[in-house]
Amino acid sequence: MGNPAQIALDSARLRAEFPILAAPRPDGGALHYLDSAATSQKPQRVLDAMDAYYREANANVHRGVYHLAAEATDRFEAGRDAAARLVNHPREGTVFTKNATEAINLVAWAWGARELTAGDEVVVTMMEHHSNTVPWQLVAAMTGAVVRFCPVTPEGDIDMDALRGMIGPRTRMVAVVHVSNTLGTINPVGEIVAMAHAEGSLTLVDATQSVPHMPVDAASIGSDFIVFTGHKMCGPTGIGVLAAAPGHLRAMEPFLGGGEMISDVTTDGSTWNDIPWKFEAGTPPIAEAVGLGEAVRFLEDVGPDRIRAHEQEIARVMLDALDEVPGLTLYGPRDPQRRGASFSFALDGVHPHDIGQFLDSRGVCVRAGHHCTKPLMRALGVQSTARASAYLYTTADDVIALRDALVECRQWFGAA
Amino acid sequence: MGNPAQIALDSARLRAEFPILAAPRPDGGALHYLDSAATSQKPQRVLDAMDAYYREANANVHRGVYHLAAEATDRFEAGRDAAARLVNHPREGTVFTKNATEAINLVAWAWGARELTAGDEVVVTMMEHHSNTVPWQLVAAMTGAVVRFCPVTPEGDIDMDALRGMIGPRTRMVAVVHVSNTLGTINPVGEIVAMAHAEGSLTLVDATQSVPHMPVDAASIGSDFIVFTGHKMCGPTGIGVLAAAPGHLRAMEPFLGGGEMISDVTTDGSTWNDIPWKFEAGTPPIAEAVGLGEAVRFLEDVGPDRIRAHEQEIARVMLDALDEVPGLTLYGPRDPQRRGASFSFALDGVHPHDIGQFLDSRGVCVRAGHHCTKPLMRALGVQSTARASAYLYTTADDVIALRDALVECRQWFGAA
Amino acid sequence: MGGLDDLYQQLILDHYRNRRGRGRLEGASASVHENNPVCGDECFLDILVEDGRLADIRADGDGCSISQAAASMLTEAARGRDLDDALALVEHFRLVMHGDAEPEEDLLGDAVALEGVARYPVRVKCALLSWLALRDCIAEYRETTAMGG
Amino acid sequence: MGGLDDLYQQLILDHYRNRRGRGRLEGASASVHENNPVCGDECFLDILVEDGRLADIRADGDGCSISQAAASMLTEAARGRDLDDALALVEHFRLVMHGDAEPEEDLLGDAVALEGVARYPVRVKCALLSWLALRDCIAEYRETTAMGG
Ligand SMILES: Cc1ncc(COP(=O)(O)O)c(C=O)c1O
Ligand SMILES: Cc1ncc(COP(=O)(O)O)c(C=O)c1O
Repeated sequence: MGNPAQIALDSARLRAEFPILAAPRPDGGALHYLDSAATSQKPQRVLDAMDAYYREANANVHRGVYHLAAEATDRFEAGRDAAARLVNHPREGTVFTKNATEAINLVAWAWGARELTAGDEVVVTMMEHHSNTVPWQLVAAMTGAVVRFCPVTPEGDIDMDALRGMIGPRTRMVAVVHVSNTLGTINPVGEIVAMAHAEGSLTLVDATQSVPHMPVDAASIGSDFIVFTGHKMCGPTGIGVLAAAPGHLRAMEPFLGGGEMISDVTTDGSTWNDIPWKFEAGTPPIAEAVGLGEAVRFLEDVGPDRIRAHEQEIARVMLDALDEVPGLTLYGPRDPQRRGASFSFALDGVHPHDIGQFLDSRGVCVRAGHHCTKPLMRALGVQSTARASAYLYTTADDVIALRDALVECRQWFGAA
Repeated sequence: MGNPAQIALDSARLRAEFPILAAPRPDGGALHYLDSAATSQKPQRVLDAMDAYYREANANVHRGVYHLAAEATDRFEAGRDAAARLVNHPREGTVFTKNATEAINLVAWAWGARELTAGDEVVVTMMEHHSNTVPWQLVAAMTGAVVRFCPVTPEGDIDMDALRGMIGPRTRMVAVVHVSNTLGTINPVGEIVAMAHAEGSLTLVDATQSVPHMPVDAASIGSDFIVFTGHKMCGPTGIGVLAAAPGHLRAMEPFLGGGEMISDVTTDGSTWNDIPWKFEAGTPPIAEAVGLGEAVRFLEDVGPDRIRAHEQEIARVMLDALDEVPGLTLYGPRDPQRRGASFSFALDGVHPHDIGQFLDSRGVCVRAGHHCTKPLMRALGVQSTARASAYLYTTADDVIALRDALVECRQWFGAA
Repeated sequence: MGGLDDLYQQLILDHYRNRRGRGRLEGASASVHENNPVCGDECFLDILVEDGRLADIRADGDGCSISQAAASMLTEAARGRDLDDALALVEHFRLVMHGDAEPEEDLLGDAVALEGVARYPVRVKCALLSWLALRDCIAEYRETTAMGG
Repeated sequence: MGGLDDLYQQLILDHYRNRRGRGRLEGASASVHENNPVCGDECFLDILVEDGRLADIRADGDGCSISQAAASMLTEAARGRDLDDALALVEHFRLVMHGDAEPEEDLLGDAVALEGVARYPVRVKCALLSWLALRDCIAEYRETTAMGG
């Protein structure tokens, strides 16, 4: 089962900072939360930061001369500084959205709906989350552009040869996930960005599943656009980030129109505020930015490299444990070096929904479904999978509980 | 000054529920928060509801079979029920957005960008917030439609004759604010909706400044679209509401694409989830919906009609108090029956920024600027105004502190 | 174990392991194909209408134990009923699943065992998939025959 | 009163009430018009360049005491300087306003009294409006003369 002592983080101690994990469950057992790819749990200090904001400094930002408004603005913009710093990106290129999905739609609508024309191609992969597929389909339907899907190998990798063949002079955008939420695959996004740029295409990297789990350096990836989301990185719901090349943001027309994002409004037309605010219409997610800022400081205190090391160790433990379950098929890479913290699998004769339900009765939370990756499901030839996903607070105990419950589950449903 | 005893609410007692108002200020004085039109303060129970969500039930919604996910979904959807109930609207027509601004953009993009054609007209008024102006300008620029601005009378009302003349066969959308955030004017939206419908136009009512302050009945207003925002109604930042006729939502193509809003995704295209989820792409503002639900219950406990009565009483006190300040010019209606809780004014010889700064030193928070209504500012012939705005926790004391500080302010700047 | 036994009654597991009425129907009077967006489960439903009655009904497609057992139980409960009866049956089952009616065993047959599902909102969709498919299938049948007549 | 006296020094109120260098310049070498999106305040700035020096400079437009006083002080501090000097002056003032430099009275003249504004982030924009307009105006001047030459 691997030796928990080798694990790079003291996850048991870290768990104490997460009230939902520290509290005993109604049935007395521990909560084995293995669904962090869907959303992470939140440490107390993140909740405290938001609470303190509302109790001490709540006011609308950017426009008030009174001290409360200045304090609110400071705390809000400090959240932006933190988000930018975490991925090594300039703050003026760091736009707050409501989630990663909106960040991708922002690019699809503000750039794509205006710039794409009939016959232009947007290349995505078969393992994209729906949030990095549907926005491109929507603008393609409006503009006559075409969305092309790069296949995935049986091992769960992007077929790089196929991708090379797909990216050409008609390609205007290559949008690719950094770490697959379903398979756990870590994709060579730096290489893909270089490949796209060589053909004059823009790129978008969906870093939703990488930023929470490992050091991500936007500067070295070099993508035109990178997106991630607050609620999967110990932060609150209601906030996401678009890290874009400032030059693109300056050149692009706005997406959402309204308060905050304007410089002047007349009955004849309007002019825009400086970036990043040009892309933040209306009252922004203020408390959420404060919470995200604290989440970033928490991740920095723990150390993204140590989180990554911990999750590689958990991956080793997980792969061994899943091997011990009869009738289990794992999807995605087997090498802990090449994978993130999501593990999708099938259990012979038991439907994923039934796995999820059974495991829940043992205090183990896993997801069952298509994980918003239906094209990938079809490519794998399944309708759905069960998925266990780990994070910095995941312990070997959680993995053992999962293994034991899976073995029991198969017996319960009397699989042939 | 009016008799505080006549006031319909016990605001002094209610203040105790708002930690930021209950806490003594650093300088020992009370906080006279008169900027609720920008954002409201939050009662402790709203903060507690969100905290409890994160500590007890945090999980991603709609897709998990384990009990935590079911609990999260229940609390989230209960927030929708509450928002729908407050304005008497069906829940399947109640879509969560990130703020009121996004709700308007949703309609502008999902409906307008696809349906408007050259020469079509969108009618707004000169007193609209930028959030109800710029989205229409953006889609007009893309489609060749024209945005027309209905003038405002010197008394601060919509010029209804002019409006009648403007709405005609080319009008596709009439978008109008219910209560002006700058002038406080309560507009006859029911009448305007009927006028627009008679000409075959759709309507959008920006109820951002009415829903927090008075009973608003979506069914009786009859508008195709109504929007409001969480943070101005005792709820959190990061959430807004689009209350739309379900039939329109069914007929419209989606706005943001991604997880949650799909029924099926294939490489050839996608199909959409049922409403309202069809318009909620990605992880929704879960904790925020929980907080908004609690804010609605709070408002229901206080009683929207009593809030309205209280604010009319405060308006009386306010109008008298402002009359006592030498050199003060009030913009907007003088009749408490016909106005909401926002009071914009100029002080002879003192710039609004300086008013705001000076008042802050006396513990009085007011806003100075254009209040995201630049076309209105031009129509009034000013660059900016100072604005004091009240809410259910505003007391006659706050108003007296405002008056006294204004008198002192004029002296300090040595106005001629 | 508690909740689990309650949800997965023996009868359900039995229908799951030995599905009745499975497959497609040659020469069906009407067919629909529906899916559960939450998990991707699919249901193909075929009906054969003779003299205003469901002479035969088949459900196909993969899914979890609840959806498979529900489909199996549906074919047993609905076969032979006239169309309005069948619709009333579906409506009763829908109400039971939403906790808005007490299950009537006479009507539901084995499907009464699904009662416990009502306490698992996410699974309610699984149980309802095939049943609501029958409702849509009857509507489909009526529309096409109305047009044909 | 504390913070307020600190922000609104007597010198500031004096420049506010008696603005120097106000108005527009006939036959200006370059002009710009800028506004503060937060409050709508506007600044029209005109410069007259002779022998590479700011022979004259005028600022017009309405605004708060800080923006008006800053514009007034700017015209005094900048008049007569050569263009690079004037840009260095603006840059120094910008750094002071962002708390990144200690104010040098020799350079700033009366504008040293604006030091306290640095502690009021929203007001920093007011103070900088005319000063940054000068920077843009010099850039504008250089561009048009470069094109002309
Ligand atoms: C009348 C009006 N409409 C729209 C808005 C925009 O609301 P939000 O900033 O929450 O999107 C506001 C507030 O800023 C408003 O006062
Ligand atoms: C890879 C990936 N991309 C995008 C998203 C969308 O994130 P959000 O739901 O926060 O918009 C998710 C998570 O749901 C994801 O896993």
